[in-house]
Amino acid sequence: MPNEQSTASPEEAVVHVDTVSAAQASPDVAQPYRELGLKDDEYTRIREILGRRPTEAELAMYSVMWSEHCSYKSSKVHLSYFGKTTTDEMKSKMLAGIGENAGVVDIGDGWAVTFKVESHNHPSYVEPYQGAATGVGGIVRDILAMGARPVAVMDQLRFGPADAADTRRVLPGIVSGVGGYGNCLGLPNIGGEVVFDESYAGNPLVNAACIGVLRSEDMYTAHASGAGNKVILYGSRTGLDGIGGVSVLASDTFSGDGSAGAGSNARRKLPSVQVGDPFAEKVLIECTLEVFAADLVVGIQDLGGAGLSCATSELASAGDGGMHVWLDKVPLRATGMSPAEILSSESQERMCAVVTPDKVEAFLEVCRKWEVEADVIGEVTDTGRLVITFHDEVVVDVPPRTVAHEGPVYSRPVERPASQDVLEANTPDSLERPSTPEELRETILRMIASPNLCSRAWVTDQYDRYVRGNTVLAQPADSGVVRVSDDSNLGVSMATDCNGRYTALDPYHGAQLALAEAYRNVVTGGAAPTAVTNCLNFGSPEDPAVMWQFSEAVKGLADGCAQLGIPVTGGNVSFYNQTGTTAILPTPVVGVLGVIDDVRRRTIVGVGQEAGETLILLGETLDEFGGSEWANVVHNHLGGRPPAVNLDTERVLGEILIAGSRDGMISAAHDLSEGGLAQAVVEMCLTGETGARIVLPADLDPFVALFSESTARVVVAVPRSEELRFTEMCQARQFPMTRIGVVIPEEPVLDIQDVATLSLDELRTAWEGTLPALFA
Amino acid sequence: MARVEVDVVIKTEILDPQGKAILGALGRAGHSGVTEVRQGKHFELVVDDDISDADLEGIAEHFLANPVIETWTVRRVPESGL
Amino acid sequence: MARVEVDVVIKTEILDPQGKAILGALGRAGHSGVTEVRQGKHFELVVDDDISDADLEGIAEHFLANPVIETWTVRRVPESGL
Amino acid sequence: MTDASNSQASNGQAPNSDTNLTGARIGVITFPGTLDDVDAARAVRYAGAEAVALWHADDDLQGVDAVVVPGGFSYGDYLRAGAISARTTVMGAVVEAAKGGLPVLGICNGFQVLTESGLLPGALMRNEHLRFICRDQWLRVENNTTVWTTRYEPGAEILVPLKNAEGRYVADASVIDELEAEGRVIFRYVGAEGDHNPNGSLGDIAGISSADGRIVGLMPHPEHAIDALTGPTDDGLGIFLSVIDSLLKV
Ligand SMILES: Nc1ncnc2c1ncn2[C@@H]1O[C@H](COP(=O)(O)OP(=O)(O)O)[C@@H](O)[C@H]1O
Ligand SMILES: [Mg+2]
Repeated sequence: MPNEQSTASPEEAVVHVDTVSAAQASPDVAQPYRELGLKDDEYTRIREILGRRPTEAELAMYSVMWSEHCSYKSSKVHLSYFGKTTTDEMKSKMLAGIGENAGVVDIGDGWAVTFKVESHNHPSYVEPYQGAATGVGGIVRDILAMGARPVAVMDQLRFGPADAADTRRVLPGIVSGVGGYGNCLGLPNIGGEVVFDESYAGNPLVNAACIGVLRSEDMYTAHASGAGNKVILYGSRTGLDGIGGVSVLASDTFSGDGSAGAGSNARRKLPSVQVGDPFAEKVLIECTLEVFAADLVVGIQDLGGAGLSCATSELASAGDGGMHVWLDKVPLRATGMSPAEILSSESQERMCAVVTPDKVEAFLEVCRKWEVEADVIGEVTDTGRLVITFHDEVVVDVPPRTVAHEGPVYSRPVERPASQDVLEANTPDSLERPSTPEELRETILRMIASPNLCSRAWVTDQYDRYVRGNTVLAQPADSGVVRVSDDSNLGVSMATDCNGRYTALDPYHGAQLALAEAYRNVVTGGAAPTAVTNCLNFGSPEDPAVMWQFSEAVKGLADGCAQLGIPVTGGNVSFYNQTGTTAILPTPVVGVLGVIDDVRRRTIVGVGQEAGETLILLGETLDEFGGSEWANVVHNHLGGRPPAVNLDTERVLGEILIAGSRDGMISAAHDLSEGGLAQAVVEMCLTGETGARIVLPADLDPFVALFSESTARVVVAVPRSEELRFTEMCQARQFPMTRIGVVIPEEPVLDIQDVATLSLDELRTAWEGTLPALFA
Repeated sequence: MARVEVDVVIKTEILDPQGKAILGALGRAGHSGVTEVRQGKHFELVVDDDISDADLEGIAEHFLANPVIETWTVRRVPESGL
Repeated sequence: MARVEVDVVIKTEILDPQGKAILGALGRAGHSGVTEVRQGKHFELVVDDDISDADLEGIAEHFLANPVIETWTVRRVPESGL
Repeated sequence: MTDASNSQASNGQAPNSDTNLTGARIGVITFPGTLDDVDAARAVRYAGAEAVALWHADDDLQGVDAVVVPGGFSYGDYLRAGAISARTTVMGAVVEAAKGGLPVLGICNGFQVLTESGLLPGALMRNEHLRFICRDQWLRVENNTTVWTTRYEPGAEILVPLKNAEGRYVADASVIDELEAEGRVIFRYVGAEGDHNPNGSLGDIAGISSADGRIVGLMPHPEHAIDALTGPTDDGLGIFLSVIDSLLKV
C-alpha cells in the first residue's frame, strides 16, 4: 500500500523462534510463566493440554487469554447467574447475548441495535490521553464486529477528589482522549458520567460505551467456518506497541512499569501503551461497512486486548474446524518481531475477517479503495486445531477452545466483611441538618456547585454531539437518543448510571439502584427500556470482601432485570481497581437501552417550552440520606442504608412517562437522583432558561423535600391544557403525585416559597463555575 | 538570555499516525524519494543565561515531553542563531 | 538512505497558545528561568540519497509548513546521527 | 433570523431523501476521514437540491452546479487540519472550477481545506484555549450579498452548532484589513460579552468569502441546524437555499 512504511522484512533481523519441535526436544526448559501472570497450576494445565511444554508463542497466547481480563476466571461462576435469571420471554427480542462481542436486540421495523460498555481503567491512569482514546477505539470495533454501524458513544468517568493534584493530571487528558478519538471518528457523544470520590484517586475509571445499528438480518458473529475460507487481517500494521498491555495493564500483574515483553523476548523495554489512530479507525469502519454491504464476509472479529492471540483463537473455536495462520504474512511495523510478539501486539485499528476464496479479491479491492492495508494471513481448516507457522516452522499447534474458552475458572472465597455492619450502623440520622431558610438557601447553592452535582459542560463541550445529524437528545438530557436512520423516526436511547456510595452500603441493592436510575433516565426521555449491559468495576477478586461485593452486585442486577423484564445482553468486568490494598467503591455501571417509536416525541429536560406549565412531582419522598450527596458534600459522611429500591414502582413510573411523551401530555421531565428535588428543579430551570415557583409539600420537612434521594421520582412539566388528562392518568395507576409549582416565564428566578428566591444568574454561576475553575 | 531548542519525538516502537499520513500524502503527490516520516514537536525556549543543563533536562522531561511515549533532545543554540 | 530534519515554527507575530500555556505552567512550577516558549513541529524524514535540496525545500514549503503562518528550516543530518 | 424557517424541513418530518425540487445538483466531497458529508448532503436535500457524492480521488466534478466541502477530520487533521486534503485530486478540480465561478462552500474542516488550497486567504489554527469545543453559537450574517447568504436579512443573527479544535482564524493584518474593507467577513461570532468568541479568531471572524462572493468558508456548522429536532434551530438552511436561488436565477 502506498501510504504505509516500507515492509520491515522479518528476515532482516535475527529472530529467535521457539518451535513446536524445539518444545518437544527440550521439555525441561524453564519458562517465565509467572512473569506473564500464570499461576503454577495454570502452567501445569497448559502442559497437560499440549502434552509438552508450550512454545514461547503458545505461552504468550495462553497467558494473555487466561488473564483475568480475557478469561473472566474469577467472575465466570457468578456471571452465569445472568443466564439463569433470563427467561425465554426476556430473550424474545435478543438476537445475540452474553458471549458475543456485544449484545444485539431487535427493535422493530427490521432494525436491530447492539450496545456495550467496556473499561480501560489501568491504561488511562498510565497515559490518560491515549488510554482513554484507545478505550473508545476498542469498544467501537466491538460494535462494528457485530455487523453494525456505530452511531454513538458514551463515557463513564470516575476520578479522585476534584481538587486533588493527580485528578488535575489525569482528568483533562482522559477527557481530551475520549473527545479526540470519538470526535475524529465522527461518532456523537450522547452521554455519560463524571463522578469524583476519594477511592478513585490512583485508580480512575474510564469506561466507554458504543451503540450500533444494523438491519436485523445483517448480523455478523465472530466465527470461522468453511474449510478453505481465507482469514484476512486488515487495518493498521502490527507493531511493538502495547505488547504485554493486557497482561501487564489489565490484569493481576499490573505494575505500571511497562517492562514486560512476551515470551522470552522480554529483552526490550517495551512501552505497554498503545497509541490510537482515530483516522485509521474511521477508514476501517467505512471499509468494513462496505464489505458487509457487499456481502463479502463469513465471520469477523475485532482485534482488541490480546490482539491476534484472541482473534485467531476465538474465530477458530467459534467455527467448525480449525485454522492455519502464516504469521510471516502479518504486515509489521517493526523489524525483528518474534512470533510471540506478533501474537501479543495490541496495535490498534485492526480487524480480522473470514472470507470465501471467491470473494477475496473483491474484499481486497474495497480495502484498496479506502487505502486500508489487507493481507490473507490464514485459512480455515478441518483439523480442529489452530496451527500457526512462521516461515514454515510450526510455532503454535493447539486446540483453539483451550485458549479462548476453556481457561481456568475460580470459585474465589466470598465473605461479607464485618466492617459492613459498622458501615450500616453509622447512619446519617445524627448529622446536623439545615433548617432555617438561610441555611437551606446556602445548602442549595453549595450542593449545586459541588463536584458531583455541578454542570458537566466543561467535559461535554469537548465532545461532538451533532455529527451524523441524528442526535435527538444528548447532554444535559437524562438519556441520549439517536434516530436510527435519516428516513425513520425510530430512535434508540441509552443511559448509564452507578452510585458507588450506595453500592458500598449495600452491593445487592446498590446494583439495583444503578439499574433503577438508568431505567428511569431512559423512560424520562420517553423511551421504553429494552435491554441492559454493564461494566463491573471492582477491587481485587483475591479479597473475599470484594468478591462478596461482586457476587451481591451481580445477583442484585440479575434479579432486578428479571423483575423489570429486560435482559442483560452483555457486559464487562474490571477487577484489581485499587490503590495499594484499598479497593475503589464497588462500581457496577449499568447501561439501559431503550427504544422510542417516534423521536419527535422525546421529552427534554428544560422547562419553558409551553406558555403555561405546571410542575408535578411523581413518586414518594421519604427521609432517605444514607449514601446521599448531601451527606457527602456537607459532612463527608458515608454510612447507613441507601435509599430503598422499588422496581415495580419504577416500572409504573416508566409507563406514565412513556405514555405522557407519546400522547403529548408532558413538555419536559427530569428524574430525581443525586441531590434530590432541589438539583432536578435547578437543572430544569437553567437548561430551559426559564424561572419557576415551587411550593414544597406541607407535610414534608423542607430539607427532606429538597435533598432526599428517594428513588422512583421524576418532576414533569405539564402544559396547562394537558393537566387534567395527565393527572387522571396517574390517578388511574394510583401513582403518588404532588403538584409542586409552576413555570414563570416572565421572571428569571427560582422561587421556593418560604425557603428562598434564587436568581437564575446566581444559580448558573454556582452550577457552571466549578469544573472550569478546577480544570481550565 | 540564551536560546534552547528541544525536539520531542514519539518513541520508534510506537505508532506515529501523523507521520504515516504525511508519508501517504507525499507518495500520492509523487514525492517517492521520501521513505519514512515521523512527526514530533519542536520547542524554542528563551532562558536565563545561568539555567543549568539539569534544569533544562527536567523541563523537557516534565513539561515538553511525555516520557511514556516520547523521547527528546535538548540543544543550546549559539546566540547568533537568534 | 539519508536523514533530514525539518523544523517548523509559528511566525513570531502570531499567537502561540500552546507555547503560552507551557510558559504559564513552568512559571507556576517555579521554573522562572524560562522567559519564552514557542511550540512548533519537528519532522524526521528518511529520504533517498539522491534527493535534491530543491526537492526538500519544496516538500517543506508545500507540505510540512503553511507559509501563511509558519517558517521552516531544513537540515540534512549526518549518517552517524541515525 | 432566516426566512428558511417556513421550509418543508421545519415541520419535524423525517427527511425525504430525494426531493430534487429545483433541478440543482450540489456536490458534497468525501475525503477519508470526512464526517459531516452525510449531514451536508442531507442539508442539500432538505433545501431541495440533489446531493452528488464526490470522492477525493476523482478528478471529475460530474457537472455539479456548486460544491460543498464538508466538516470532519479529513486525514485525521494530521499535519495541519485540511492540509492533506487540499492536495488531493478532487481539490485540484475544485480549484480549477472555482476560477470559472463555481460556487464553493467550506464548512469547518472544509473551510480549513479552502484556506490550505489557497481559495481563501488566511489560516485556521489551534483554538486559543487549546480544547475542542462543541456548543451552540450565535453568528451575525455580516454580508447577505454572497451566493451563499442571500436568504438572510442583513445583520441577521443565527444560532448554529460550532465544533472544532482548530478554528481560530488568523491572517496578516493587511489581509484582515482588506477582508473587512471589502465586506468579505461574512459571519462574525456574537453573544455574551467575553464569551462570544469561541476560539480566539481575529476580529471574531467566523466565516469569509472570496472577492466575488462565490467561495465562502465558515467554521460553524449550518448543516447541523436544518431541523430543530436534531439541531438548535433550522437557521442554517438559509445557506443552502441561498445558493439554490442563485443557481435558479442563471
Ligand atoms: N463523561 C460524560 N460524557 C458525556 N456526557 C456526560 C458525561 N458525564 C455526564 N454527562 C451528561 O451530562 C448530563 C448530566 O449528567 P448526570 O447528572 O450524571 O445525569 P443523571 O443524573 O441524569 O444520570 C447527562 O446528560 C449525562 O449524560
Ligand atoms: Mg437523570
